[in-house]
Amino acid sequence: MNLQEHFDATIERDQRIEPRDWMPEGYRKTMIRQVAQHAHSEIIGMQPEGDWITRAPSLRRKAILLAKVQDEAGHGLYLYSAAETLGADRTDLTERLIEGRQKYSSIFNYPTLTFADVGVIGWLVDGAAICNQVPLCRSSYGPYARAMIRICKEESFHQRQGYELLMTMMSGTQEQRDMVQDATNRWWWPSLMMFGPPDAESTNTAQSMAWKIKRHTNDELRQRFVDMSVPQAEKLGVTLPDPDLRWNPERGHYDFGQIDWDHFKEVVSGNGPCNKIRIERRRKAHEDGQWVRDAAAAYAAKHKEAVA
Amino acid sequence: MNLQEHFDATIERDQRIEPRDWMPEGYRKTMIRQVAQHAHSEIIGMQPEGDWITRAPSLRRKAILLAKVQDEAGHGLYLYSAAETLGADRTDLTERLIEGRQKYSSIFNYPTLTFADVGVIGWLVDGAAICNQVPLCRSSYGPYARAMIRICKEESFHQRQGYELLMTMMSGTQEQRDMVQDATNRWWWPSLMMFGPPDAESTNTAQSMAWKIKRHTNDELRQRFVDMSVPQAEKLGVTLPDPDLRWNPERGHYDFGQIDWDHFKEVVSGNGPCNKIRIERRRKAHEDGQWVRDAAAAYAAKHKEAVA
Amino acid sequence: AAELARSCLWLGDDALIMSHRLQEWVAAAPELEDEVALANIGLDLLGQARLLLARAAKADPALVPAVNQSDEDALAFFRAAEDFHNVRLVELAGGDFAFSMARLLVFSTWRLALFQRLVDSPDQVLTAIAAKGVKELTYHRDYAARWVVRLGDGTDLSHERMQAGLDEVWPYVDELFDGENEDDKALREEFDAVMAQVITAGALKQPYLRPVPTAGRHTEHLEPLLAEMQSVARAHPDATW
Amino acid sequence: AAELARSCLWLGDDALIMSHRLQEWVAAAPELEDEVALANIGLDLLGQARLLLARAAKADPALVPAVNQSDEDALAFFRAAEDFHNVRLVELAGGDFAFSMARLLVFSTWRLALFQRLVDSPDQVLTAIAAKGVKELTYHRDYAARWVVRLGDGTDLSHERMQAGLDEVWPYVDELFDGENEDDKALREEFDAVMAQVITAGALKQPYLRPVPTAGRHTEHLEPLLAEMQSVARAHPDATW
Repeated sequence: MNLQEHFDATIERDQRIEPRDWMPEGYRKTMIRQVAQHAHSEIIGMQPEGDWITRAPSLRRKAILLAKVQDEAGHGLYLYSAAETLGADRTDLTERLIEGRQKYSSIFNYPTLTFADVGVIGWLVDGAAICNQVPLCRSSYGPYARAMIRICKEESFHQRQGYELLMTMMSGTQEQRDMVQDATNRWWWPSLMMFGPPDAESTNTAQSMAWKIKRHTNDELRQRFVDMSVPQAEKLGVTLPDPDLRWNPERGHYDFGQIDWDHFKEVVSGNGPCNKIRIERRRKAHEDGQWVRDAAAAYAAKHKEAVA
Repeated sequence: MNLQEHFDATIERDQRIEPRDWMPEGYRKTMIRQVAQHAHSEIIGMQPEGDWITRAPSLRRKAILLAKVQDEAGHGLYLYSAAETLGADRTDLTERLIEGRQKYSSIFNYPTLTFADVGVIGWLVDGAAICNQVPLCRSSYGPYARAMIRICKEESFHQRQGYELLMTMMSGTQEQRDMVQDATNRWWWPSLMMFGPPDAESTNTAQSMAWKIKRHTNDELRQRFVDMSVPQAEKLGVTLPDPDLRWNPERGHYDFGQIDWDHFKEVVSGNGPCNKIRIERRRKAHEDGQWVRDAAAAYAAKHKEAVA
Repeated sequence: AAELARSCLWLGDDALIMSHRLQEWVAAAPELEDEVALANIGLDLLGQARLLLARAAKADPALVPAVNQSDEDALAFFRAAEDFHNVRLVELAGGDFAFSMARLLVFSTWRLALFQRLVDSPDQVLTAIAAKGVKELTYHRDYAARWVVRLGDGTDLSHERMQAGLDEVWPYVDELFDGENEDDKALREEFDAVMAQVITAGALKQPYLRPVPTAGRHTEHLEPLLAEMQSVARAHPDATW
Repeated sequence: AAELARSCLWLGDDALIMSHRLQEWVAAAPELEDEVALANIGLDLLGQARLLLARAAKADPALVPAVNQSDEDALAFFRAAEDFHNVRLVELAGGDFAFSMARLLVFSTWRLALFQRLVDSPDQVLTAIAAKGVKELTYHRDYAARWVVRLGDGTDLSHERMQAGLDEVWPYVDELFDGENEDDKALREEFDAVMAQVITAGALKQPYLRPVPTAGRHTEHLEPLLAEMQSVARAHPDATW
């Protein structure tokens, strides 16, 4: 059995590819891109919520939010490590991010305008992320699958916290309820876009499904998310901003309105409300930290010499 | 009559020395230092109050404060121009300031902690400045004397506005009254120090009096300020923080307590509460603006060439 | 009256927030002359904001939050971000001197063209505000234009920064011109003509950047601005100043 | 009880404000490992603040502003700057990573020594807070010390910045040790010994800078910090979150 056959058989048997295993270059490249984009998303995703830590209106919510953003940094760390098992380099990946050569989830290019956004991001954005990510816990690439197991566990915790914040706000003042509804209006459609373009237009899906690094199509996952979210919205007492949203007993699913894919493409291609600000901030942190990382490297080198 | 005699005679007759007149080097140097320090004080003095413009609690007060700080920038401008008539260079003077080689009034090394500080600075700090500056309208150096006439007019306007803010606050809530009293407690003694060390220890006074660039001693001016401020404090309803302050019918003046000159020397020598922050901020503005000034110079040069 | 109130409120909010961003240059400008000029422009706009907010409140008292403050202060200090109606252009935070001059040029060119039309408003108060404003805005525009030209045609570094500043501002231009009728088109043409002239004089390139899509009425920059601006007023809601 | 309340309030305020300054590093730290560590330290201190403020409120309910909020939130979000009792060290704004590590080293070394004594407090709640805090602060101190050493003995640039950071922090050290009795002196000695060790390991110079004189209880940095921290809470005084 040659290397390719061995690889194919491993995939076929639903076993995992590990860092030392031979793998086709296409698989390696695709995995690096997938894992890096996921890592970038965690890191960029710290910004829209992180901005509210210093302004959180209660100490308990401040602690919850700070812990959540810390988890996101932690997720970024595992994921960059998983990418490194494929031969990638963290600094190189960061540079690809800030030079716009690698993407991150477009959802983080929307602004957070009130504290209700923190709750809605937990509910809808983390909810959509979980729908996307649960199947990835069975990704054929071992380190990524294991990272996803841990990440999914923490994400569902974040989702519950977000939803709980919204429940509290909905039982508060009228202003708070208005904030929740407004945030829901702004985040609903972008959340649906998190599952990517419709299957008919998705180019990577077939190969990724064959390699078992993707296990459901975009439209399947999107439908699952809608079906899950509608009863949650009802329980919360907010209206989802889609007049076409209704239960379809024949399909056994909720029908929903047309997604504005032109808008989606605009945001993905760099022209969303906050693309520039997010990347600039990441670039600034990276550049401002250069002298610190240089110092750490210099110290480590000196120390090694001294020991040797 | 030689140059020196001509100069002496001009001074003697209470006439003004003008830029084209011959003057002794000592006079020139002393005047440059005096005018530059005054200019620096106006510019550094923009910071402690300027910080409250964006936080001013009413639009009217915001406008008044912004106009006042603008006036200070304007005063800085006239004064640097007056220094330039003596052969000094504005950029060079700015560099002396940010390198700590020239001083500015130590009063601006104290923090502004509440909006009441804006009022108390107007009342006490501008009040003390006016006591110091009114005699300078008769300075023997013409451009400085003329600048001082304009500046004093504007300063008394500022002083009235500051006092009026305090009157309004004193008729407001208890919290506002507490803020005014607290600010008065913090600014009273530093204001008394604005007149400089006691006459017995003041080194420059004699020569400056002879040259008529100074017309009253530090202690005379300080007494005038105290006599003026006590009834104002009574009218306002605040207590000046000096248990020894009382009317002395024999002297026909208010007696007041011992000034902590050790503290004064600390602040003058760079170790006040805000010395570092003030100079750093000025340095940063100067350095951040370098590329803009360079561009203006380059544009002017090109334009001149094009015309020629 | 509701229509008048709405116009005054929108114009007032633009001036108030733009003035705040200019106030941030205090003790930070490149030259003393610019300290004076920027404070002056900030003061003019603050003055416009006060008159416009007061007019809006008078035309539609329902707009004014129920607090124990004057109309202008109630509107400035006791509204939440979502109740402000300024354009996003004036909210944008940070940015260097080149960005600020590009924004001021765009803002004052647009606003001057608007005010020139408001001079014929049926409301006499608004007419008077506009007439005064036209003079002020002409000066603001000329100040900004002079710097855009000098920076554009100054050093290599300043040219690069000026172009970057212009590019940063440009995606927020379309939002200023949302009308569809003949006069709205004429307004845009006037604006484009002034911009083209300044851009050419500054040896700069006309940006062709697409507008930034809206997502909610504001950017992330407004809430922190208001937190700062309103902090003292809100800490003492019963105080008079 | 008043004495206990006072101690808890002071220690709680220190932790709350220091935590805020660490929160400002979110999405701005030099490495992801530091993002995680700084958030972690910020969380520990926030946790200490919550327990201490609650304890202070219980020991002396008169401290708590009369608003419809929990004790900890009433104290954190509805007090004015002049009612906060934190040391000035934790207020200082801006500053680069070297400054922040110097401050964290000073703060956690001092606080660890304090907490080691509080473990024997007669109040059982405070004892428990202190026991937990000792573990946390030991980690904070070690984290900061490692960076001070690495930056001090790293590159020429990092050495220069680390020394500057230390020099910037030093004038605020004396204020931490205002007691006169034997134990206060022992505390200072402990502190000095730790600092000397780290400073030597980092090839740095012991600063001999004079303390910054006080002028009022706080620096100019606290008011803007609170304006930001309290903005949402104060905009919605009747809300629950």
